[in-house]
Amino acid sequence: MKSIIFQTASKYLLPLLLLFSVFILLRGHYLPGGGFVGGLMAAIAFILYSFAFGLKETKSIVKLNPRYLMPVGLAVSILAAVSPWLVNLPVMTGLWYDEPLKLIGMVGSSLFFDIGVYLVVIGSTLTIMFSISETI
Amino acid sequence: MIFAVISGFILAALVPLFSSFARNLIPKIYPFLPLGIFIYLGTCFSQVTQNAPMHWSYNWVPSFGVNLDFRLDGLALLFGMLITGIGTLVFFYSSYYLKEDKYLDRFYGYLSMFMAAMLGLVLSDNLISLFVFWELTSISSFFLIGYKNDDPSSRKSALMALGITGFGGLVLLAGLIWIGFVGGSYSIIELVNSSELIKSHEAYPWIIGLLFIGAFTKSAQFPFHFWLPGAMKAPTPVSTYLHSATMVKAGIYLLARFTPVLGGTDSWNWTLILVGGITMLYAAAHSLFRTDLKSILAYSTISALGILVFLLGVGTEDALLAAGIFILTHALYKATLFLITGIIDHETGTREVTSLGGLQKVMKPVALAGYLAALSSAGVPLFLGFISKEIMYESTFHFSNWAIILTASIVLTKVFLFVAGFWVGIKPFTGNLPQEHAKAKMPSPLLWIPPVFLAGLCVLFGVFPGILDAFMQTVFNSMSPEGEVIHLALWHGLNWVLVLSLLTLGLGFALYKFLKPSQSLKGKLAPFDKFAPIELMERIGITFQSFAGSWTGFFQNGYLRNYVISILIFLTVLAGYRLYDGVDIHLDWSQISDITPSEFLVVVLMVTSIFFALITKTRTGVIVALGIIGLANCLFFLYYSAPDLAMTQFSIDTLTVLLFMLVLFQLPKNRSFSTRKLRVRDGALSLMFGVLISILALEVFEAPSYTEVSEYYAENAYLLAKGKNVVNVILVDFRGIDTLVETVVLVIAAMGVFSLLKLNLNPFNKE
Amino acid sequence: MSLAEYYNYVILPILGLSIILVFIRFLKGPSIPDRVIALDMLILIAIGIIAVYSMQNDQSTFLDIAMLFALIAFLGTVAFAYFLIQRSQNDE
Amino acid sequence: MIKSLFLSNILLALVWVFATGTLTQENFLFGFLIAFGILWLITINRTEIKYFSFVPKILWFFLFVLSKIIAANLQTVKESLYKKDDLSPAIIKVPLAAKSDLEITFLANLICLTPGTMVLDVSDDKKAMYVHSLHCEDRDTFIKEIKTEFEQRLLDLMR
Amino acid sequence: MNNSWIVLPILFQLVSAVVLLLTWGNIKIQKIVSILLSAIGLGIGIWLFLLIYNHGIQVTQSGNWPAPFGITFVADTFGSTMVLLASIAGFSVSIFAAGSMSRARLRFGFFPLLHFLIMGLQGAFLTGDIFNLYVWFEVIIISSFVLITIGGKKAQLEGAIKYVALNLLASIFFLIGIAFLYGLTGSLNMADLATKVQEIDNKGLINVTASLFLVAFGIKSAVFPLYFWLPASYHTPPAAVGAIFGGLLTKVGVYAMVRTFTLIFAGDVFLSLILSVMAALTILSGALGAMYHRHLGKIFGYLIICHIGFMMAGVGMMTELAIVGTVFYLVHDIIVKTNLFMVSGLILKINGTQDIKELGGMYKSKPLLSLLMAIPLFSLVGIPPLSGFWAKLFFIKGGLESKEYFLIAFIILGSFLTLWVIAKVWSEVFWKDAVNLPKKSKGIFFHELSSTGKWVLVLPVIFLSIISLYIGFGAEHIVSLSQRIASELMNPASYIETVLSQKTIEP
Amino acid sequence: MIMLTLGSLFILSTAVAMLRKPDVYLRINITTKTATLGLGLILLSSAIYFWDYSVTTRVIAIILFIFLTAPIGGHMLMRSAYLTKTKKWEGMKVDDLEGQYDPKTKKLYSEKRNTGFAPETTEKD
Amino acid sequence: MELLLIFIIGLLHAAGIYMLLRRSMFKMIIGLILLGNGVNLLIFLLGRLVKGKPPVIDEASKVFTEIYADPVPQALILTAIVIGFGLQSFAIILIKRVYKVLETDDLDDLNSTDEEI
Ligand code: NA
Ligand code: NA
Repeated sequence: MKSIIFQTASKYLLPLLLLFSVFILLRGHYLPGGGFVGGLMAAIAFILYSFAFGLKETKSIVKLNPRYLMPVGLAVSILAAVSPWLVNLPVMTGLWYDEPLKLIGMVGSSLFFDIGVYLVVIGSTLTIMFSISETI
Repeated sequence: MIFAVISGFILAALVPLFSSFARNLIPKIYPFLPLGIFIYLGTCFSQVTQNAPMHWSYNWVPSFGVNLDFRLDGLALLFGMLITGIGTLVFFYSSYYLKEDKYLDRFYGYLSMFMAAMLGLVLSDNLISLFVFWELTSISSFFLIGYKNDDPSSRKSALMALGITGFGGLVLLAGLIWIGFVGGSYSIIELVNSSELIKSHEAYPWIIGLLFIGAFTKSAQFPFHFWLPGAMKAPTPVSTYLHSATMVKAGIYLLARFTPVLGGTDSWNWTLILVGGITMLYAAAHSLFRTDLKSILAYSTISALGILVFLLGVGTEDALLAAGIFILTHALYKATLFLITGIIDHETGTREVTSLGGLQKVMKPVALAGYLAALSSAGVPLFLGFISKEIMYESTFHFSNWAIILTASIVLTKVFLFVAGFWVGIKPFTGNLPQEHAKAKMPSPLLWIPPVFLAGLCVLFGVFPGILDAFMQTVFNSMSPEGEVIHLALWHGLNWVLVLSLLTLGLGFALYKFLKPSQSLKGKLAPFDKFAPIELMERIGITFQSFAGSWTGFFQNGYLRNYVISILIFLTVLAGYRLYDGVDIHLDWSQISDITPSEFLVVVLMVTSIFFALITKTRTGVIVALGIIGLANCLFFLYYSAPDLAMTQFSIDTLTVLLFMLVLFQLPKNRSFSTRKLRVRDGALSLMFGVLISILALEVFEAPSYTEVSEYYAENAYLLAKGKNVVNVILVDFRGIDTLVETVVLVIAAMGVFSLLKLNLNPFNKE
Repeated sequence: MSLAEYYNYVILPILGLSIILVFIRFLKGPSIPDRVIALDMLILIAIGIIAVYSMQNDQSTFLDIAMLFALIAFLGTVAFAYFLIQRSQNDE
Repeated sequence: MIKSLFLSNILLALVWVFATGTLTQENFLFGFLIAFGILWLITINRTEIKYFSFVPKILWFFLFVLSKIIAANLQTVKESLYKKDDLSPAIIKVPLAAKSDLEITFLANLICLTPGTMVLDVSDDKKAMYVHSLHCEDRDTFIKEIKTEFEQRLLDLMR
Repeated sequence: MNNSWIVLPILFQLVSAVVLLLTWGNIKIQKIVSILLSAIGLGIGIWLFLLIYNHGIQVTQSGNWPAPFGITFVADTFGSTMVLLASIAGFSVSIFAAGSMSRARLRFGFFPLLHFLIMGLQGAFLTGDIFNLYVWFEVIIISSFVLITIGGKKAQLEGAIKYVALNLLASIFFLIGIAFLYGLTGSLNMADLATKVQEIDNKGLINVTASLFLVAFGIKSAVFPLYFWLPASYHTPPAAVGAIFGGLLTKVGVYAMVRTFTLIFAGDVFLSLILSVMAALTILSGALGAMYHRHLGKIFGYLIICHIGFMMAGVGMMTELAIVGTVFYLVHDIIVKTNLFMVSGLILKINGTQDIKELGGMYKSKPLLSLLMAIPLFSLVGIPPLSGFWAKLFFIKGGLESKEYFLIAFIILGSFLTLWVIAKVWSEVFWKDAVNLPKKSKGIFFHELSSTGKWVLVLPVIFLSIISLYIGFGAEHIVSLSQRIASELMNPASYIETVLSQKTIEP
Repeated sequence: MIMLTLGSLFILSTAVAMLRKPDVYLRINITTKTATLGLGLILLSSAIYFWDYSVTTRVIAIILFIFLTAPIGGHMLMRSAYLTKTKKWEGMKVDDLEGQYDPKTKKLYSEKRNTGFAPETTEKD
Repeated sequence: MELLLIFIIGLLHAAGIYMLLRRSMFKMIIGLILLGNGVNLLIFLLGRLVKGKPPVIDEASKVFTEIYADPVPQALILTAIVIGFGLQSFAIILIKRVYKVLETDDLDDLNSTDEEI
């Protein structure tokens, strides 16, 4: 899809969408959003870019192979989930930092959990999309 | 006692170990196993004959009442000694008979296993353990019949034998459990006490029916008899051991064993008389149409088994006694005949009676054994056969109104068997020695001693039946606990029985002189073959096989839509029926809110898009319609306060569209496949399902709702879980595990897509 | 006329009517781009509806949905465009 | 290069502040950090982007565009009442003076948002742009209009 | 009673999968790591089993929210037994796969998928939440989708289409059922549901919901007339995949059915009757299919159906005795079917075909291996005292107890036909002389393998055979275990009480 | 309020136009701009309604997004429509694009080409 | 309104099944997607409908001050949607592969694994 217009627009849309996806991710605990939608947004951003510039270039942007992003994200989620074991609590128990951080609000294990989800969603969606694009 | 049983299994299990380094030792060592056990049983003899059965018990699966309860009483001892005694001879016999065989080690393994199973069977007092050993005899028989496994007919016979006995076994299992269920115990000895309870129970006919099927299949009763002639594919020692002396008698053993528990009713007696009677006559007559020695023996064995069943059916004390003695008698002479058949086969290479004769010139001791066994079989005085025959006639002769018919049939059977016995035991040895067999030699003593020994026993017991008194008494008491004192004698006085006995001999001899075994005789039976049970059974088998094919083909027809239809109909009918049956449809309008125009609009949008998706011809049209449906869905979510859902749904719809777009253009042109009629049918079906779901949704919606859980979430989302978007709090905290797992689903899906697209192991692919 | 009524009886019907008109275009087609642009248009109108709805319910949160719609809606359109071109290449 | 990246970073941070709706130092810093991360993530060595910095010019231009857009809409309202016959659609080739991708894109976007015109495609050598127009009586006036009203202004602004 | 570590089997498998995903592409490492991790997983399974066996039901409330608000994980005897069995099967299959799977398939993530699948199973066995159960089911089906298609061979794809379509349909029914349950009770915790369902007046609606669950789980467990996906697909993937499918996948449907019908929908008589009829026809269909086919994989596939019928018969009778039978059979069947599919893989590896008409001569060429293979084969038949035998005692007695004589008849018929089929297989594959045909399958044959390679293939078969023998000869242990499970299932009060009484833990 | 009404009316007019325009190019042409303004107005009115700093910034962001994306979507779609030779209305008088695409590579030339034929210089790939 | 929603749910289910009964693989997947949508709406409906009150606690307060929509079904649907996405992407790619290998979209051409003995 070698449309100059589209390509140029995508170039600028990419950071915008990524920014927005982080925004969606972080505010999920307080307002609609969260790791899923955030991750989907981020994935969509990259997909858009790949539409415009092709796969090779997109891959070089993503840097980390999305196939490895999945286990990394999972690992983050798992760590967040099992961290309560250390203090002898059931899995998934929310562990909270006592003081709320400005802007993000309370920081706790569930935030990291959501970040893990975010990464997994990006990883898996991109894996799916990239594999398709590669085989077309 | 347990060691007696277990040792066989152990030796069998050791075969694969030994065979690597001590292959040749096996035939030399293993025969001492039955011998040892025989001697052990011999030491128990005096205790058992004093009516003090020996016990040994181990709780195996006590939770179901399954114990290894071994109980050595008279009946068990009789069988045990037959098993080990004849076993010893067969083990020795085989070590020479099958000397050349490559897989002799396996053979001894099976044989040991069989012997152990058989011992376990007759020693078990527990119904379930009895069954365990019962099945083990069937399976070892399967391996033994199929021993010459490169021969297709061997394999077929093994399968058939296993099929019949396996089927009977399973039926028997049901019967045994039923007995235990009704009688409250799995111990036979305890069941004797609840005999009346069981007999008066409504399930009694079923129970004995099941038991009979088990016994009849195993003991080759009409119409299940046909596997036995087939089983003659097994090496002759096996036929001797399993298919004449021991295993086939397991059914008889079972009936005898259960006589004190279940016997004595009309249904019990008459079924056995009828089946036994038919079997003995049918098989005895059949034996005369055979020319293969083993075939003749097979049919005469079936006939003998029929006699035994018949006698157990007659069920009087005389009859039971006769059965007890005949078990021994038959085992002795029939084993002898089988063994000499084996020798003849081994030395001359044929078992065709028409081509045999004059062999006494080259193998005198074998001939002697043959003569003695034939005479015992015929029931000539001074042979054990005579004594058993006498008591047999005695029992039928005094059996109520039916005495004449019963007696006549048993006499007739005996006449036929006379001839069969002579054909096998005498005919091959007398007359002229045909040229082609002139080179036949005297076999090794390992071969001829066993039959001679057995034949000797026939005479010994025939002349001095008193030796057996004590033994037979305990055997008899096992079947009839309150039975009288017995005394076996050669001379019973001059009476009708003696007359009949002599008549039998006379008729038999006349028939022997008159009737010569011949191929043409065999051929005369051919027209009736299609009515023979084996034919019927095979036809049933074929029909069943083709039924299997059509059933399977009908359901597993390869068309996904038919599968969906069958699932759907099942669900709709089931749920619909339950809905109709148990739910009072009611409507409460109070819960239902008004429709605003914008909502209505979304509804219209959605409904129209759905229909559009259904009817449109282009795939892209469908996808766009799907997009609109998704959008409408989002609007619903939005209207009804689910912003998170709306966002997620929209993102995912977009991605799905993307996915479709990336894939679709590679699909072939869209074609319309189905006819109008089919579409109408499918439409009706799906409508049915849709209506069902709608009604259910409505009903559930109308049901009172509980909000405990969601209230808890709402209350604690911020206070405890420190989040204000409750949905997200549920996702990452309250039900975080769900979320973790669903990300795993995504990961796996991604892996799947990746491997689907990148990995292609098809041999000839254009890509 | 209260604000709520105004939304309900003026604005939403207008938007609703637009939806119906666009939807008719979708149904009529005739070409795939027609349908796609109709879908695109529908999403845009939906964004409008969301905005109105957020005012109606005094929930500014809904605007975030609108934001998301605005950001990714055109991706679908792009995908369709991509598809059309690819398919035409495939056919040749 | 570093400078323009920094600028983009600031710009994105501002977008962040806009989007989150909280203008505080912390939030800006946070937005800056996130934007930094994102830029790090997506930057690969490529020819650098030029940034415009003349705020008043931007504002003026913005107003101009807005007026055009409004005009476009009013026209559409009119259009929707017109009959078919009054249309004279055409696809016109407009030669391009704009060179960079960004310029072309902005131009295209402008053209798309303004009355009756829509960019169909840009030639691969970036020398011409094919524009679909609702009304085009005369090719030359049309081209001229585009070149002066849009391209010129835009290029002034951006260069 | 409260033990936050009981989710360890699940999470350990998840971590294993993640570790394997990170080593994606390096087959050698993956093989070793997977076997190692499966072994540890087996250890964890044993640990959990012993824990429950000695200390009774253990519960953890994920997120430290009291039931029914969070997701509860419950390890009762049934659950922990199933976890142990799944770990055993997983361990064996990971070894077998290391020896038998083609490199290409391994490179495309077979091992992580295997661990994901086992994780899904462990989750399904341990969860106490109906929606969470759904989610685990999805993990199971998606990993099975991937596993069944891995390699993308023609037959695999054809089978997969049906497998995917019908399993997704089942998921949809399951979800509808959950929707109704939630609509009626407002709860998802199974223990809580059990109490709330009792309080619902409109029993009719509960019954209809139960029918939905019946169909959903019926499809998963391949019951008549819902089993069609199984014969269409089970023989298509490589043996290692078939082993884990044959051993565990349908069983998780049985597990779910037993769990829900003893806990949530207890006492639904009509449903029991329907189940009994379905069970009978399942037995028949499975047995007939097995008779009809010649391909080992298909035969075993149909036998799975047949024996699912046995287990369903137990569920249909719904007496404690019959449930003992079902549980015992479940234990036996998981081990034996896993083993059988490995055996069929081994046969393929040796002979290059799975068509019994083209097979033969195994007994002559590989006598010891044949005897080894005889163990699972005849265990499956239930030649007493091998493992398949004991459960039948309970089925028959249970049938007598509940007077469902026709079920007994079908069980006997099913057992008989199984015997017949296996005897036929034995006769054709092992006894018959080798048929010399051009080898169809490509790849490395058994005789070309190094001796380590051979042992890697044979060891798991030996391992499972030993377990089979133990189940048969040490039947008392399994029977008493099954009895304990059945009694826990039929008297769910303590389960419910344990779950609902566990409040949050103070840190 | 007025903005809201105006906005929705703009959208309505687009919808009408969409229905009435004779070919797909015209329809695409129309939608991208009218809708954006209509939508912009509606969104602005909601910004005014809430009169809140955060909402306003968000609304501006949305409008910017739409202004950025909608034309591109339209452009892409129109381009694909043209490339797939979707039927043009017979009223279209001038079409400079006709024949300018290389039928094989889809390369677009700025100079006038001989319609219908691929230039000899086209490399095969 | 609920009645209409129920109607739509029924319609989605019916349409889904109808599509599943077609011979085209493509339609099969569309059917499954429609069914998935139907189920999601069903869960949504059975959590009872509340208009315009998302389960998001006000910025100012710590608990809900007014009526709110049941968040549980929303969370469930969210999970179901994401899972559904995973499954349907796999399914879509599957039909693509099937077509690549077998060159058909017709389910009736995919019988060999059932029919071979
Ligand atoms: Na499954
Ligand atoms: Na399954």
